[in-house]
This record gives sequence, C-alpha cells and structure tokens, in this order.
Amino acid sequence: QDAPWWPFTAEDWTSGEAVPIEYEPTETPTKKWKLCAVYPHIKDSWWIAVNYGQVSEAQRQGAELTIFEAGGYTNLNQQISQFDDCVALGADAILVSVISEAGLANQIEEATNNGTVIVGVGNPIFEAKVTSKIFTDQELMGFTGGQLVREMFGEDPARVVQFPGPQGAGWAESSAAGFRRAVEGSEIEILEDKYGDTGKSVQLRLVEDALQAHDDVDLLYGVAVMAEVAVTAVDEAGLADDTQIVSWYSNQGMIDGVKNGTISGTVTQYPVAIGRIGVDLAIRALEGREHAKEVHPVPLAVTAENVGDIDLTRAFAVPGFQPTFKVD
Amino acid sequence: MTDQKSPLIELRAVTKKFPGVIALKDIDFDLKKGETHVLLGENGAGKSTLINILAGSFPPNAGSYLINGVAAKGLTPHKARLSGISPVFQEFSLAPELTVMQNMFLGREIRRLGVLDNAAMKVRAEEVLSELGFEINTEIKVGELSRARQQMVEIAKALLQDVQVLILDEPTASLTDSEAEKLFELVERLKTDGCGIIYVSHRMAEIRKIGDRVTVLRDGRKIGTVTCADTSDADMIEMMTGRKVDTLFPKVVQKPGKEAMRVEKLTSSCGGVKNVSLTMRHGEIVGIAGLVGSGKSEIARLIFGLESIATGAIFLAAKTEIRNPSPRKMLRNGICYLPSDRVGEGLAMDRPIRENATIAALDTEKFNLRGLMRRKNERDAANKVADRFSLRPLDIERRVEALSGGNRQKVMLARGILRDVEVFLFDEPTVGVDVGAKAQIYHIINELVENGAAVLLISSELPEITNLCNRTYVMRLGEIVGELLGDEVTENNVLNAIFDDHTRMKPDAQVPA
Amino acid sequence: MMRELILNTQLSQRFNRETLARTVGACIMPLIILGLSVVFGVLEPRFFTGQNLGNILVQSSFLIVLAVGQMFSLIVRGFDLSVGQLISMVSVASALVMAHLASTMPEAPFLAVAVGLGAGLAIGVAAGLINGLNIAVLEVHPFVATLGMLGICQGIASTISGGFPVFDVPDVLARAFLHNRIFGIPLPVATAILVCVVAAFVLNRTVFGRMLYLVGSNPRASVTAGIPAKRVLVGAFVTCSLITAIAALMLTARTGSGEPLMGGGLMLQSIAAAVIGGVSLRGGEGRVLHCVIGGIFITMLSNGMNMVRVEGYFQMIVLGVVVITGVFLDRLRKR
Amino acid sequence: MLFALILLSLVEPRFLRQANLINVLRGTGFLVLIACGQMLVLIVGGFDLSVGAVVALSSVVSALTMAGLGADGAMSVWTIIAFGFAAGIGAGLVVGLLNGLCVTYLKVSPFMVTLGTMSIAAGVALYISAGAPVYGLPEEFTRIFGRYRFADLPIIVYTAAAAAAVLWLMMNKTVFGLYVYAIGGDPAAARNSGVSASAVLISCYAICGMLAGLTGLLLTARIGSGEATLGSTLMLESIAASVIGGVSLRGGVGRVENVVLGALILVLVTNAMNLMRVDSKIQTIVIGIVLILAVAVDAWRQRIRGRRAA
Ligand SMILES: Nc1ncnc2c1ncn2[C@@H]1O[C@H](COP(=O)(O)OP(=O)(O)OP(=O)(O)O)[C@@H](O)[C@H]1O
Ligand SMILES: Nc1ncnc2c1ncn2[C@@H]1O[C@H](COP(=O)(O)OP(=O)(O)OP(=O)(O)O)[C@@H](O)[C@H]1O
Ligand SMILES: [Mg+2]
Ligand SMILES: [Mg+2]
Repeated sequence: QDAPWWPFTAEDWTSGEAVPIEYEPTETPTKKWKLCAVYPHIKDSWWIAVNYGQVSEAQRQGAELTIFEAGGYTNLNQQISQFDDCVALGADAILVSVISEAGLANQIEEATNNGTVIVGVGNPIFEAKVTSKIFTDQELMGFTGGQLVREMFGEDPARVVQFPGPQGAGWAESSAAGFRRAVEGSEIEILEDKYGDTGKSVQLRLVEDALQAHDDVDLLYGVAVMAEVAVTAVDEAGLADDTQIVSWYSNQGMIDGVKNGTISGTVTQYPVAIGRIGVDLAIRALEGREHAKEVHPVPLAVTAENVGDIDLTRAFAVPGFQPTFKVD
Repeated sequence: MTDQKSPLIELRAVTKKFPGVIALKDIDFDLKKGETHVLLGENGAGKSTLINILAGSFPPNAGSYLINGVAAKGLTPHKARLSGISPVFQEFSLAPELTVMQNMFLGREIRRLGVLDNAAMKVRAEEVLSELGFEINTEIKVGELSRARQQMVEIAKALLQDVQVLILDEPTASLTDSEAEKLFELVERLKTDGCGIIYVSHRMAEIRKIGDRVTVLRDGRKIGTVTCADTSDADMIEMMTGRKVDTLFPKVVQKPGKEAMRVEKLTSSCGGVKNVSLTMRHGEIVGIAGLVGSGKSEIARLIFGLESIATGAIFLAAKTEIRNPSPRKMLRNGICYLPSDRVGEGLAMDRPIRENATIAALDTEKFNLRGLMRRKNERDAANKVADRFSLRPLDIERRVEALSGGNRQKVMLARGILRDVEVFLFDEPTVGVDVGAKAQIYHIINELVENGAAVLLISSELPEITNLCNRTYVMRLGEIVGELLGDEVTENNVLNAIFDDHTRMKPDAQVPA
Repeated sequence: MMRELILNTQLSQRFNRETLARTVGACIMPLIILGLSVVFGVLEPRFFTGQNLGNILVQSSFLIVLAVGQMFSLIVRGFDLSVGQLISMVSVASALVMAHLASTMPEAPFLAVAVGLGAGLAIGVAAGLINGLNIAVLEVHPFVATLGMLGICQGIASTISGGFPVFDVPDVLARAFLHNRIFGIPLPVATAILVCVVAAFVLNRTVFGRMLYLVGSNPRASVTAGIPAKRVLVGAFVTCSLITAIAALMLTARTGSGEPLMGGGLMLQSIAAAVIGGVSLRGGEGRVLHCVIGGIFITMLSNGMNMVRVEGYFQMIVLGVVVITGVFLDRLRKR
Repeated sequence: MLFALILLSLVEPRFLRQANLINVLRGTGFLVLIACGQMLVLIVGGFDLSVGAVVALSSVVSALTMAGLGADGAMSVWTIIAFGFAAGIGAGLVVGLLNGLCVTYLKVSPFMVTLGTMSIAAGVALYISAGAPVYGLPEEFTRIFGRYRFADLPIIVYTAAAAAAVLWLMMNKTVFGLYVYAIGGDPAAARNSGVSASAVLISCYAICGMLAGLTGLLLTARIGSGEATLGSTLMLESIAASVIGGVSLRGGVGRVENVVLGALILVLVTNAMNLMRVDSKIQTIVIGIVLILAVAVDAWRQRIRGRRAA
C-alpha cells in the first residue's frame, strides 16, 4: 500500500463551528465490515476521485464495499431504490452521496433507527439524522471561487457570465448563491446566469451563445466542464487575451489549464480525501470509537502561483484508475 | 381445352394453415398454356390463399409446387415474377406513398448508370395504362386514388412485364363493366399468345364469358374441376355453396312512401360532384350508376359529412335542413353510410368482429349504459348478425384482419343492422362478396326496404342496379346526366345514359337463373 | 342443422383459442421473469428475503402506474414524452402547496396534504388537456406536442422551486404513505393495484375505453362510424397525464419532498415498461396486464443486478441485452 | 421560416453577426448530420433511440484509439487520425448493424431494440472510458476537424451539407430510396412487389449508425476530448428535427430538405433565446411553446392546402 494519506488538514464542525484538525484514520478495525455506498453518478472526475478514495480506503482497512450509481442527478427515484437495496444486502454502514437530502431523508432516518450507520459523503446533508458526514458545501465553494475572482480583479470593474450547472440540481444554485455572496458590493457585474447540463456539447453551445449575446465579457465563471470547453470557444472568438476563465470546482483538466495558463483559477476540495474519510468515519462508528459528527475539508483556491504545491493525490484518482463498484 | 399441353404451373396436395384455421387442404391444381382457369368459392374458401402461394407470398405447409415442371423451392414474390408469374392481388400490392408510376415499376425499375430513369418508366407506364384504356395520372400518389383506380393500377402493374401466368384475384371487384370489357379483351389476347390465366371472381357472368375450366373450393378443400362449357351456373353455385341458391336477386317490392331525404344542388369543394339534386323515399331503392371517378361515392360522402360541401343543401324527412353534416350527426338522424374502402375507412382491422359490428352504435342505449358497455347485449347482437350473415369462421372474437375479403365486407355491413337506421347509403355493398353472400346481402337490403327504409345503392355492377333499383340516377363527370324510373332501368338505358350514345354494342352480361 | 354444428364447434374452438391465447399471452414474460429471479436467487440468496421481494413490489409499483398512464396515449397511436417533466412539476407544485398551507395552519396537516394532492391532480389534468387539444384540434404531432410540454413543465418546475428541492412538506404524508398498510399491502402497492383495476375497468367495460381502442386501431374508420375521435383523443391524453400525476404524488410521498429533477429518466422507462409488456406502439392494442408485467420485469432486473452486485456500467449492458432477448422471446408466441 | 429569420434579425441585430451565424450553422450541422440518419430509419418505418449513445461510444472509442496510437510517437499523425475515424465510424456501424439485424430477423419492435442497444452502447462507452474524459487527442485532429475554417465555415458544415446532398440523391434518384419509401409505406405490398426488405432495412440502420458515429467524431474534435456523456440530448433532438421536418413516425413519408429545415429551426430557437438573454429557466418554457406553435401553424397551412388540392 502506498504512502499514508494522513494527516489531513480539515475542519471539525461537530460543535457547530469550525475547529481546525489534522484528521487521522482509526487503527486497523477488529473485523471485516460490510459497507455500501450510493452515488448520484460516477461520470466525472470529481465522483471518480471520491470513488477512488472510498475504494482504496476500504481496501486499506479490509472492509467489504458495494457501490451503486444512480446514473445522474435526475434519477432520485433510482437512488432511493438503491438505498433500499443496500439495506436489503444487510450492510453495516451506508455511505450516502445524496442526490437530494430531502429525497432520502425518510430512508436515512428509517435506516438509522434500525441501527445502520449512515455517513453522508461529498454532497451536503444539513437536517437529516446521520451518524456522521463529510462534505464541502457547494455554496462555500462558490464563495471561495468568488473571493478568488475578487482578488483577480481587485477594484477594477468586471463583466461576468456565470455557468452554475444544471437548473434544478440544488448544488448549481447554491454555488451561484455563494459566488454572489462573495462578489457582493464589488465592481464585479454578473451579466447572466446560464444554467445547463454539464455535458460538454451543451456547455459549449451556452458559452458560444453567451460570447455573442454580450460584448466584452471579462470572465466566464462556473462548472469545470464549461471552463474546459470555454478555452476553445474564447480562443475562436478571438478573445483569448480579454476574457478569463475560472471554475469553482476542479478536475484534471482544470489543474492542467491553470498550469498552462489557459485557465486563470479554480477551486479544489480534495474529493479523494473526502472519500477516504467517509469510509473511515463509518468504520470508527461501527467499531464504537469516538468520531467527528461533521467534517469539512477546507476548499482551496488554485492559481498559477500555488498550483505547483498542492497535493494532487488528495484531489484526483491515480491515472488509469477504473471506477470500481465492489471491494471484497 | 387442349389437354396434351404440359401445365405451366402445378400444385400437388398443397396444405396451408393459419393460426386457428386450415385455409387449404390437399389442393391439386394445374394451369395450361392458353387457358383461363377460374377459381370459384365462397368467401373464405381459400382462393386468395392459393394465389398467395402461387405468387410466392408465403410457402405452403405441405405439398409441392412446380413451375414449368420444376419444383419451386424457397420461392419469393421476386423469383415468381422473374419466372413470368404476375399476380393482381385482391388487397393490392401498392405502396400508398409512391406515385402510380413508381408503384408499377416497384421491384424492377429501369435504371441508367444506377440512377432511376423516370422518363423511360413514365413512357412505358402510360403505354400500358392507355392500352388498358385507364386514364390515370401517373404522377399522383396511389394513396390518393379511389379504390377503383388503385385496382386499375394494380392490373396495369401486373401487365408491365412479359407475362407467362397472369393471376387475377377479383380484378373487377370495383370496376364497372365498361372498364372490365377492356380487361377481358386483353385477357383474350394474352390467351392467344399462349399465357395461362388464373381468374378469381364472384360474378358468374364474367366466369361464363372468359372461363375455360373452373376449380371450385369450399372451406379450403377442392370440390372439383369442371369445364365451363358444360356446367350450368346453378351447378357451379351448388358445388361451391353445398346448397341450392335459387335466385340471386330477390323480387323487391318497391312501395315508395314519403320522402326520406332530399339533396339540392350539391357541389363539393373539390369539384368531384357538381350541383347534384336527388331525392330518396321510404320503401324504395335508388341507384347511382356511372363510370369510375364519376363521383358516385363522393355524393354519399358529401351527404355523410366526410367531404366538404361548397354549395347546396340537404333536407331530412320533416323538411328539416341539416347544416354542415358530420357522420355522428347523420347517424343520430338515422342515416348510415357504408364506405366502399373497407380496409381504409371501414374496419378497425386489429380489433375483433364483435367490436367492429357495434362500432357505429356505441352511443345507443342498447350497448351503452351511462358510459358502460353492455357486454352481454353486444355479444348477443354480434353473434346474431354473424350468424345471419353466416360469417366464416363464425367467431366474433376473431380479429377482422384474419378474415377473407368478403367476410370483412359482411362485418362492415353489420353496423347498419345493429343501429336503427332509416336511410342507408351503400357504396359498392358487394365488392368482393361471393354469390351466396351477395344473395344474403340483397335479401337484407330488401328486408330493410320492406320495413320502410330508404336505400341509396351506389354500384359499379349493372345487374345490381337493374335488378334492385326502382329509380336510378346516372352520373357522368360529377354531374347527374339522367334519372331512369321503374321499367326504364335496363342495362342498355343505363349504359346509353352513361356514354350518352346509342351506337355502342350491349355487353351480354346475364344474371344466373 | 349443419349451421348449428358449425356454430357449436366454432364456439368451443373459440373458447379454447381465447383461453389459450390469454394464458399463453400472459405467460411467456412471467416465465422469463421467474427464470431470471431464480438465477438471481441462486447467486444471492438474499434476493428472496421477504424484505427484498417487498422492495421489488414497492419499487415496481411506481413504474407500473406510470406505464399504465403512458399506455393510454400509446393506445391511440400517441406518445407522451412529457410524463417525466410533468412528474417533476406536479411534485414541486403539490409540495409547495402543502408546505405553504402547513406553515399557515400547522394544526391541520392532513388538510394541507389533501389540498396539495388535489392541486397535483388538477395540474396533471390541465397538462393533459393542453396536450390533447394541441394534438386533436391543432393536429400537432403527439411527439412534438408532448416534447413542447416537456420543456414547459421542466421550466415551470425549476422556476417555481428556484431549483431547490421543496423541504418542509408535512411529514404525515411520507409517514402515512411509507408505513401504513392495507390488508398487509404497502400503500404504494395498494395504490398501484387500485390504479390498475380502475384503468382495466375503464378500458374493458366502458364505452370510452372501447372508443380508445377503435380510434387507435383505425382513426378514419372510427370517424366514419360516428365516433367523436377528437374528444376521445383528448380524453386519452388527459387520462394519461392524470395517472402520471398520481404517480408523481406517489413519488413525492416516497421522497417526502418536491423534487424539480425527479422525472428526468422516467419517460423512456414508462414507455419501455409498457412496450416490453406487450403494448403496441402502432396503437389499438394494450392491456393493463402488459404494463404490470413490464414494470415488474424492469424493476426486478435492476434490483436483481444490484443484489448480485453487477458492476454499475455492466448493469447497463446487461439490461440492454436482457431487454432485447426478453422481448424477442415474448414475441415468439405471436408466430 | 424566412419571415421568422427576418423578424429575429430585427429584434436582435446581434443575430446577423458573422460569428453568430457560424455558430448557428455549426450547431445545425451537427444536428443535420445525425437527423439525416434518424430520418432514414423513421421513413423505413423504424425508430432509432440509440443515436445519442452511439455518439458517446464513437467519441470514446475514437479518442481512445487516437490517444493510444499517439502515445508512442511512432505513427504519423494522419494514420492515427485515419484509424480514429475508422474506429469511430466503425463503432457506429456495428451498433447500426446490430439494430438492423435484430429488427429484421428477430422481428423485435425497433423501439425496444434501439432502447436496448442504447443502454448497451452507453454502458460500453462509460466502461472503456472509465467514466472520465479521454484526453491526448492529436492536436491536428482538434485543430482541423474542430476549429479549421474553410471559407469561414467549419468542416462540420460542409460534412453535413455533403451528407444531406448524398442522402437527397439516394432518396430521390436511386432504387434504394424508392424501396425505403415503399417498405415504410406498406411492408407487405413492397414484399409482394418483389422488394427484398431485409437488405434495405439493415442498410438504413447501418447508415444511421455510421452518421451518428461521424457526428460523434466531429463533436469530439470540437470539444477536444472523448466523452462518455456526449450527445445525450441528440436522440430526442434528431427525432424532433425529423418530425418538425414532416417525417411521419409511421413510416413512408419524409424529405431530406425539410429535415434540414427542421434542424435549423430547432437550433435557431435556442440561439435566439440565448441572444435575447431570456432567463435560461424560462427558455425551456418558451422553446416548448414555440415548437408547438411552429408545428401547429404548419399543420394548419397543410390542411388549407389539402382542401385546395383535392
Ligand atoms: N393472414 C391470415 N391469418 C389468419 N387466417 C387467414 C389469413 N388470411 C386468410 N385467412 C383465413 O384463410 C381462409 C381463406 O382466406 P382467403 O382470403 O383465401 O379466402 P378467399 O377465398 O380469398 O375469400 P374471398 O372470396 O372473400 O377473397 C379464411 O378462413 C381466412 O379467415
Ligand atoms: N383521373 C383521375 N385521377 C385521379 N382522381 C380522379 C380522376 N377523376 C376523378 N378523380 C377523383 O375521384 C373522385 C370521385 O371518385 P369517386 O370515388 O366519388 O367516384 P366513383 O364514381 O365512386 O368511382 P369509384 O368507382 O372509384 O368509387 C373525385 O374526388 C375526383 O377528384
Ligand atoms: Mg380473396
Ligand atoms: Mg366509389
């Protein structure tokens, strides 16, 4: 097994406000626990990273892990069924990356009452009664991105088009809200929020049209997919040196983009670590050891300056990693 | 005929099964050069099935099929046509979305450098059509033609290639005699050129006219083969029905009562009918005769609200005018139209007989109890008509799809019986119906009239007109060019009125004794 | 008396043929389902635990209801692409109503729920009416009409919800729905059964149902026979949307929240379930039984694959293969 | 249609900008390419739900091929790209053939078959791509097929135009087209006339698959990476474009030129919305309404004409 991933700098919100901690996993568990995880989907590098984290941690701690993916944010019904299937499979703990917290609230509550350990992973869980949870709130990430943008432009005015992601998926709206909160009262003007699925062709069309619909746009801000395709579009529109691109979460493409300067900045929050810690929290709970109730990794704004010294093994799956659906 | 000639095609002990029925059982059949071999049988006897096998549409379940003495294995319609067998199907082989010309050449187009040579094809197509004396625009889509015209196209299609065996399955079903004439002349020519012709028809007169040998089928079994010359119509009919059919046409006692419906100066917006006026009385059968496309059907369709009226008015018995008619409205007023295109707009093909029988009466309280179906009433009623029309097979749960042409027709007529209707508009009520069934249908019409109904009989079959009608309107090019009363209604008068000349020879169409 | 003879033989024949067709027709798919479940059971004994079988029933009940709704549009040669987004819209709208009422008069949560459900159904009917009128009166092709409706519903859903799931739906709804049982039948299943029974009754015993089939089988003929085809068409689409709305409310109850994205994947599934079961896309054919079978088939397949832990992406591949072979085997009976 | 264009350019002058027009044409190009195939299948009386998934599959397969071959600088770029095309279109062909064979010989309804292959293709695409974008495409590939402009127009526009033209010739000047219409209109009649339906059916699905594959390739070039999530919207859009273009879902009816128009309309509506900065949540509503109205008006016009003609 490769080098230990801990200690990991994070915030413990058990008490209700942030307490900086260096997270370390529990020592090897007493038995082979049965874990089960449900994902919205495993179709982008963010969830693949979480998947990698969970899988490798499960292997490290010798746990059994079964993973279901609902196939997209539109398939809440599917996820609920998969959650039930987890219970039916007799999992000791279920790691939920919710499509919609409200949507799974009943299942979660029921399962907790039946003594199943439930750990929320990746996507925010606010009210629902879970054993423990680790996530970064998209609102916070949007906010971090916003602050980054603020620094970039200082006091100068800037015209921004925002591409938060699919309408109706709560996380898109939250990130947008976060961004607005950050640029509040600055010279930064949000021309338009252009919602759309995070497919590349869709985002590309949005960007192209946006560049036509507005003159001298200074910044395209939004989902990573948009940032990736925007590079081409901006270049084609001959705006390469007037229009900048920032995304509020990152994938490999973003980091490369920041390195070669096509992308001005992005935000990362270590999805691999989120996956690992999720598994560890579950096992701690099962082992009956004390554990944090709520952990947040600290989102980090990445720019050309600091891109060199971030630990990518905590942000991305190792190259060539295949999404894995079970660990025995 | 000259028996020493080797048969062009031959069937040995052929059997064909469909789910639930044996359509053909141990059939032997042969066709010689230069003869016309007639297939005779009631509806559902298996004629079309036999023809489909000959044409390679589907293989027999048992038995062998020889073409020019060699066994035809894995025969497809394509191969069949290549070996000179060209069929005219009862339900046609026309693609509605293609033009007349494209349909005629379908499967054997003329090409130049891989590209369609439309010019050449058009020339050839029009050649054939004019040879048959059918004037049809080769550019319009077949789907837009009336059934009669589609029939013409289907015939022309079969005659496009050089023919060894010409198979005609009820080709004259919706043609008038004068169009049929042309066809018969052509058949004669082909015979002398040494082709064999297989001919299916329910019109005895025609069989007499062109038939050499007759093979009679009943319920999928072969009853026998006789030579036309020395067998009387009555005998043939008995062979095919298994009983004596005394008279084909009932003696209709017409007692014209008060006016049931009156149409004044009716003109259709598409110009197929130009200011037509006619009246119908209770207890009387009124005929409409005319060539194909003369607008016979269209009158009925206008009255029934199926096509839009430009000018003119329709009055019911009580002098009440009916403005912008619709089928629903007309049915409510006791008027029923029975279309000539049974597949297209008559029947719901993949629904059972029962549902098709009651289709027009769903709003009557006989079958409709505040929105609920009265299923028992329905079943009883359906069974009754099925029995009365002696449907084959006598099974009201069978999909209409699986019925023979004639039986489909009977199913459609059932709707007129299952609803109390005073005015019947029959459009070609006996298209493709066998002699026995025809007699029944005529008797039914007769009963209706005796019970005081008013009947409009649109027909391409002159004997029907002459034998059943008390009055007859004659149409030409969308206008009524004559009205014949009582004894005036003779074939000659009608034909004269149709062609408006007195020099043409009278066709020797007779009625079976 | 020969006629009598024929009649009798025919009658008896018909009886046999009918019963045969009925049984066989209903039989092959169930056999496939049985076979599959045995396979799953062998690979993963937990598949046969009462709990899991219960899951399958509950999970399939939603899909079955949807399929039944979709069937009404399929019978009249239609199509309803808007069901998915309609579900989202109904879910969000009814949830908002409930949440609002519950907050204004917290003492009467049941009333709030009742009103919310009513609102949901009303919206369903409205959407169906619009679809129907567009198709029957404006003669817009069902595909386009319902595609348009799809966009409209989606927009409305995400606008009125502001993009977020609607929380604070009175939880009596979810509780009542998920935990109550009627004669030991979970409420979702009971609802599904009810919908199926009513739908079957409408299709087989009412004049409207009869007209649906006739119009679907041959529109021109039904007009010629004086059937008010346009009205029937509208009726079909209204029924379709109404039943869809019921499904939407069931789902809302299941999730206990209004979900602006919930419908997404359900449109294709609803059609698939119906067609796998044996409803014809060419119109004029379709029984409730078909939908039940199709719904159970699809649900059990994915549940089974989850139980035997088939990997995520493989599940899609297996699903494809099984669906095709399943339908193929099922069609064999027709030849 | 034309009227709409003029109106549009009056309301929103930006519409007439060259850059925007190119965007519209490009979008239309992609849609036309895939809609042509869909149309063919629809006319022959079928249905192809799998086109979207095929786009994804072709994108991933071709990207992996090119990235793989490109990894060791042994091969010349052009051979690599050639292989890429072969792989992409090949993938499309395979799925297309699968569809065709199942529909023709298993006699399963096209809807179910293509629903199945859709699921299969998507699954394979996700599996081999490991769900992540495939980078490392030859730079020439993206530059030329994605961005290069010949006389101001991107390659895709020419490709689409060519495809449409060829298809038009096939449908109107060759026996094949004739048979397609015949089979779509009435299979039994076609068969009785001696047309061998199977061959035609299969080739229709095959062509549709290949066109989808090609679309996938060009999209890949456009966005610069192989994506297993590509083209999710294209299935509905392609059918919509066809239906708006007057293709009958019951088969037998449909003309290439109208389908091209249909595609253009679809793209224009969205583009217009974006240019007029309609809130993207309202957009879907407006687009929905516009779609229905457009087709309603068309249907109405046809009824009028029908009355006159008859
Ligand atoms: N596709 C089919 N499926 C099932 N049964 C069929 C089918 N076609 C014909 N039959 C049955 O086969 C028998 C023969 O039908 P066929 O069409 O050959 O009769 P026919 O002699 O042509 O009658 P008609 O004079 O009315 O045309 C009938 O009982 C009919 O019900
Ligand atoms: N040469 C023609 N080609 C195509 N359509 C024609 C032609 N002549 C007349 N028609 C159309 O045929 C219609 C009249 O046909 P209709 O069916 O009413 O006549 P019909 O006397 O019933 O002939 P059929 O025996 O075909 O029923 C009119 O709508 C007319 O436009
Ligand atoms: Mg026949
Ligand atoms: Mg007529």
